[in-house]
Amino acid sequence: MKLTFNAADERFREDIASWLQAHLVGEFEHLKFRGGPGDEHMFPEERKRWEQELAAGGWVGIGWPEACGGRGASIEQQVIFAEEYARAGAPGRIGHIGEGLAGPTIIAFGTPEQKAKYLPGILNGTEFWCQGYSEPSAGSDLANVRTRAVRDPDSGRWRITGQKIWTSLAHESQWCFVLARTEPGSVAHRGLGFFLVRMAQPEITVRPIEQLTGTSEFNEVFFDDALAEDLVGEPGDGWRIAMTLLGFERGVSTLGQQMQFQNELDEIIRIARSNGAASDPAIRQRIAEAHTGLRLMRYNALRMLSGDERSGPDSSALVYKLHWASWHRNLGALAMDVLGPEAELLDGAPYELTRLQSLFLFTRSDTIYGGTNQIQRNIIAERGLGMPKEAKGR
Amino acid sequence: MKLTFNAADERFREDIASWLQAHLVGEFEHLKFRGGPGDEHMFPEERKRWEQELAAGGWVGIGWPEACGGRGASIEQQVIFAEEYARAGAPGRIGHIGEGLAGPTIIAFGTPEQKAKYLPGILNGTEFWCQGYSEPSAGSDLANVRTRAVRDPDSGRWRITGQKIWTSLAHESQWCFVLARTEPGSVAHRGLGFFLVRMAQPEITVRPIEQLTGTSEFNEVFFDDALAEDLVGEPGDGWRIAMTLLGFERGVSTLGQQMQFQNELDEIIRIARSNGAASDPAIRQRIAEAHTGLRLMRYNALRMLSGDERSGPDSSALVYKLHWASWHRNLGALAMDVLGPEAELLDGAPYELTRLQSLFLFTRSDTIYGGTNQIQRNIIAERGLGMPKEAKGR
Amino acid sequence: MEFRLTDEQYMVRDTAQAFLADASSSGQVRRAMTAARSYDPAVWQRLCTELYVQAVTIPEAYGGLGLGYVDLAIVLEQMGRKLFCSPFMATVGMATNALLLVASDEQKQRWLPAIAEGTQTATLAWTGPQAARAGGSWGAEAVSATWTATAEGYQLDGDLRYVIDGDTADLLIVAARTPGSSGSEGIGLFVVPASSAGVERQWTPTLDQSRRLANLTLRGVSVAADQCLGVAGEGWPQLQKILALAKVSLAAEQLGVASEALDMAVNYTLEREQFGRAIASYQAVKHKAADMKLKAEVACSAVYYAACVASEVLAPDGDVNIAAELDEAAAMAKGYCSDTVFFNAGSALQLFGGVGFTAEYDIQLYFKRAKASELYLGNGAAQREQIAAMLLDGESAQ
Amino acid sequence: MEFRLTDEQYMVRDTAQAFLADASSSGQVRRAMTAARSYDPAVWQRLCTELYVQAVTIPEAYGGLGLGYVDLAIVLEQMGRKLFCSPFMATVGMATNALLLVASDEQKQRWLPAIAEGTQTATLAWTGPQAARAGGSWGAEAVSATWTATAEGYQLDGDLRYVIDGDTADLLIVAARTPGSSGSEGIGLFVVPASSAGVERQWTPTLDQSRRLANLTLRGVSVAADQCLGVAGEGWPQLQKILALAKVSLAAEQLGVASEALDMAVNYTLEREQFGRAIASYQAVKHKAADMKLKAEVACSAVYYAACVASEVLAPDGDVNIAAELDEAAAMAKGYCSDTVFFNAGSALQLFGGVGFTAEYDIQLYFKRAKASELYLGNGAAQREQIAAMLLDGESAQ
Repeated sequence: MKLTFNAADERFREDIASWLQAHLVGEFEHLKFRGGPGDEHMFPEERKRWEQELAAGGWVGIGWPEACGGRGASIEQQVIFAEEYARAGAPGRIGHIGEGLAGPTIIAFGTPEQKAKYLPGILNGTEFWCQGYSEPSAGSDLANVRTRAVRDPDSGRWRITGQKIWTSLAHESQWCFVLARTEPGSVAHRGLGFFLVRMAQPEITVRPIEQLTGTSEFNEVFFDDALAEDLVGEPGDGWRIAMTLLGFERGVSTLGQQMQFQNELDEIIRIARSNGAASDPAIRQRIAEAHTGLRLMRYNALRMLSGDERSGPDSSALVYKLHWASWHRNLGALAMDVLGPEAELLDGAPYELTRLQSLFLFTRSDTIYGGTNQIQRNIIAERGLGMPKEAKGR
Repeated sequence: MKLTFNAADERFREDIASWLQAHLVGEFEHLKFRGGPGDEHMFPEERKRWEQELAAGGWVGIGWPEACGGRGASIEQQVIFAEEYARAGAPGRIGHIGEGLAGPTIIAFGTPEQKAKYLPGILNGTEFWCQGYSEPSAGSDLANVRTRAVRDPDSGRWRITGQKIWTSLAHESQWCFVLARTEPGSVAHRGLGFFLVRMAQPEITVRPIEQLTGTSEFNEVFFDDALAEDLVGEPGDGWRIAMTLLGFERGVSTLGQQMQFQNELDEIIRIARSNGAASDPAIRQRIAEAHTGLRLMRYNALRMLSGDERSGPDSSALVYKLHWASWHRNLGALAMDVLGPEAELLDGAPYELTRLQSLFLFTRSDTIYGGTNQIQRNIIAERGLGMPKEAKGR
Repeated sequence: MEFRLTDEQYMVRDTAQAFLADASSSGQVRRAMTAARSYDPAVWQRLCTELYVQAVTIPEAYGGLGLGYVDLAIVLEQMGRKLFCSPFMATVGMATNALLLVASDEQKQRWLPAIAEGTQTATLAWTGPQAARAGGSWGAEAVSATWTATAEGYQLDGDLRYVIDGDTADLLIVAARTPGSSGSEGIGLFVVPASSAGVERQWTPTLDQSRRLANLTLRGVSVAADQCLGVAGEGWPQLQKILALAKVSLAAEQLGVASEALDMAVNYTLEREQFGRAIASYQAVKHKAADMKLKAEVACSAVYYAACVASEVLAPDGDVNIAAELDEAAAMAKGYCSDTVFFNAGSALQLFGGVGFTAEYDIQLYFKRAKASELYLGNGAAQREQIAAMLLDGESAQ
Repeated sequence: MEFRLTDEQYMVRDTAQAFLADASSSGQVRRAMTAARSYDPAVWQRLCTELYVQAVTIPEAYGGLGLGYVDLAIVLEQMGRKLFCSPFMATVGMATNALLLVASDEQKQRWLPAIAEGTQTATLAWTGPQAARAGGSWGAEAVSATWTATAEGYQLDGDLRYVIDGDTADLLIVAARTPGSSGSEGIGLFVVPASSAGVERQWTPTLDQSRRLANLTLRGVSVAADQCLGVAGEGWPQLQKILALAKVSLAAEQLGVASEALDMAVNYTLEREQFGRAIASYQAVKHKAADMKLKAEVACSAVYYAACVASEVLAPDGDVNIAAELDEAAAMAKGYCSDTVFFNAGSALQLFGGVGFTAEYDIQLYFKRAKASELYLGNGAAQREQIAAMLLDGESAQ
């Protein structure tokens, strides 16, 4: 075990840090610290140009294999990239679903033709992706997919009908990957297909969902006999591919997320020091707890990325979501409590939230999306501890 | 709603307070504040004499109907009795299982002969009772009774074989009430009988259980074809009678229990003030929380005893056990944390616990016996909120 | 000793419940939230006419119902359940108490009947801009507006913050201090019609849109000598009592919010299916609901005990021993209910899953109200520190 | 950057595990608990001979293995898992660090080889009777024994409390202060053979019988000048480091206790049936176990990060930036692990139900150890207050 990075990695750190310092200026200056959770819908055009700037610098897909146009960067270097990116306050990645989810899935399961067709657009920052997983009646029961795909017997092409929900950036994306039922009458995780769908077609309608924040980062997406551009793998492979994709989410991006968390905590500490809350013993305990939780989240991630499997395969990965989601939710409440009665005051009418109010409200979704805390505990108990599976009603 | 007691009740309070002041002296002086939870096994002979002293004063069974030898005291007066008894530091009642459980059960379900046979011994403080409910394989699954009762076809008398556990005061009691299976092959709550059994017979063996405290308040009781003196109700009525009996436990004795809790909290506060822990902000929060929790426990009990049914029948009663058990367990941990490193130091070798160490260890059983916290939450959700019952494996 | 509602009190509850079911639907709440005054004056007038509960604690001599704080708590609990948008909390739960506690008979005759009739609303304005911090600073040091004696009475100056319905109330109960004084010294209480010259008011938009806050600025506001409640300069003990009573009011409302959040969550989980079962059948959901239920039950005991104490405080012949418990009972009620309301509303939001996060479902409104009322007049930790000081710091403590 | 065990470290773990499975069974622990020394000297000698881990952090120049703190943490974690009764924590987890950090080369040559060979045990004695309170008082002010300079060296006087294995250790590392000094001023560190004239030691029976504490009384104990570690009077920065390292040791052991409590609970719930099902199939049980698992995983990260930092502190050429994190990393590890060990052991006790309450089952031993080690050197709240001071009070904080 050692905590220090080697010389080559430190040089890599200097490279990305100085590149960001040189490029996150001018038209991009005002994007600093923007576009994070709760702010994802802001400045889409400017952030797309930023993606192209990143791509031109060779900073998109650094962890992808060189054969696929990536740099084959080591885990350490990906960690460093994520850290420096967030440290510089570079904006929330509008291309992260393509780079982190769609791309790796196509690399893992796609045909050579599919790779040639989709990967370059991701790597050059011109094509953006959104995801079509959740459905209104499914919730945590991800396999409860009702969206169906029917193959046209003549053309051999698939057409999709159904409804997806909680799709962020749907109106900013050219592409969507969609989980749909290829086998009529099949249930649960059997009989699903993994489709790549072009968003620009009249058979697709995007409807923003107004949230408790008054804003609309998420959407409902309606497919009414929409044409699927491609099927990844075979009909019936959908569940396996989808599960692999979810695994990609537990990647190095968590380190970047943590730098975002650190920015938030820093702001809370700054306010506490200026408004006197820092002398309140209960607040002191909670700030120290938040600080500790965030540091330990980082060490957990480093252990996970280093492949430490001491306490069973995937143990640190299994607890990761529950840990950060609960931590972040508590941070949101802490922010309000540090502000005291000022927590109530908006930036302006009709409902302009301050950054910390937005944090407070948005973090309530962290313990729900991507598997609720309850589902996470089931998974930890069942996969991590070998306890019996929950009985299903169906 | 009003919180004041009327003049007659205040006179009753003076009666019991002055009686206790006059009688809790001499040979009984050293029993003050003894015999509570974790201390139940201490001074049994002296405490039996104290029961007779109480009985002579007319203070046993005050809540029983006058026709059964009680005083028919109102709920208010029972509250007052419990409060004053505890305030005076009068010793833990060695007769409480007879007075509070066996007696009321016999009054409710017994024949005139049974009442004549058993009630006087309870009322005059000469006959003591223990309970035979729990079994080793049953735990929270109280209906999982394996002890069986067989009726001798000639004599018509029942003989009992099986094992009970967690029986306190078994070696101090003349009588035990026992739940046993009268119908061979029956399961769960069907086919049970409620028996009254004389302890002094060679077919009964009492074996103390050594606890984590090093002491042995609880026992295992083995019945090997032991003779039952009486059956209450009919064979098959056992479950209904047992459940009614458990209802008696939620009686006014809770008020006395709370005075005991207050004594414990007072000691903790006294120590905190003398050793400086009272200036530790985290400890201050917890002491205030404990104080609040105890006061609210009292108000809850008063609401329960007053028959407040605003939020559904029995609502305040349903949450009562979970509330006090969790509160008391937290108090035990608080006691240790107020003591700091001194918490480790015993009164003496080999394993002589201080009062607060004993509290700390004993309170861990509060969230287990009489229905674990988990079972309590099931009950609250199912009976109090109408949520679906837990699926059973059998 | 009878710690349950009387038959008359059940009637008060049922009447309030029926009225609110009709007057505070989800749609009505949402319209009020974005209305000019944050409530519908017509609904308020209906309440004042049909229920007359704005007069619940006002003695009959001044045109009121002459009931106790328990009856007020019953009404507030029901209003919390429906997030009823109205000036009731400010007028009845806060400002009226100041008049009942401190005003002379002439002053009561002057101001209470208009409140009892529903023709005037009122609020309490006492904390300044620098004062209210996280934790325990909702005390005397929060008072920063000033009063100075003049020939014909007093002049008031300064900024007042976090004033509930301060932009619409007709009558302001203002706390101020003599210039240069600090802590509990020098505080005076004044009745100031909002129309007085020199009063400026500014609505401050809030996270919880179902209750308005405002900033007030007083610039050389002249008030006559008979607008001073009690003795100017010796007002802290009275203000302290008024704030304790306000905590009881807030706690009662929190109880309603917490109980309704529980009921909403239970109903939703009985309907919502996941993995082929109603999610209410999962033990994790049941146990969360059980914890919410426990808190709601205990909160109920806390609120109604404190309300009984408050009744003794307000009653002319109230039991002095019980009345002396006010500070402690109010801190316990506000502390326990603050924790409970945020726990219950937050847990309910979690049990609603994704839809709880949408603007469409009402549970988010309860969640926002929960946080707002948790923080107002100090959260659970602040109340506990106050209780700890009573228990641990005095010479005479146990 | 490589935050996982090396193959060699896996070997250290497996070897320790195998040894302890054989040498620290339930029966052996229970015998040791009531034995004269609270450990079995024969088992200790076997450990010293077969595993040689008492020498794990001692440089090869002094007869040790020359490994880092990570390896020490691995061993302590395994010892925690089996509640191994031995002088290892006091000797290796605490006292040896003082020699490694502060002793001159001559002093190291004099004392380290005997420890490395297993012929001497040692402990750290630093806190006086009035000092260690609930919360944050395990600091400099806890030092109350005194040193005074004499012609031939120093004289030590005073009472020392809560000394782990203080009744049996051969070598005492004693912290004392100049008479009349206070806080971090005037502190000196001395190596005192327990056999020195004027040393009295008294075993104090404890709730957790698996680790002994003792009171020491020093009455005019003379030590030579070369028994002083570093400069007498300027010892606080060194003692502070020694205490931080001790916290890392305790945290590593707590991780083992917490992990084993979880494993025991999971195994029990898989066997125990209620209502016709293994109780491990109830979601309430599963979720409790999941929370325990989360805490154990995070605690693991906390411990091994702190151990990496500690390695840099002890290494002659350690990275100074990483070494500078010692106080914070140790407070985080001890704080998080203290909360975790009590939560996990308490939860396990609950999951065992009635039998957990009996002396017969081992889980109660883990529960008692959990509380004892939670409080030793300050509980979670005390560590958090220390972290808060770093974050919030300094001028240079963020």
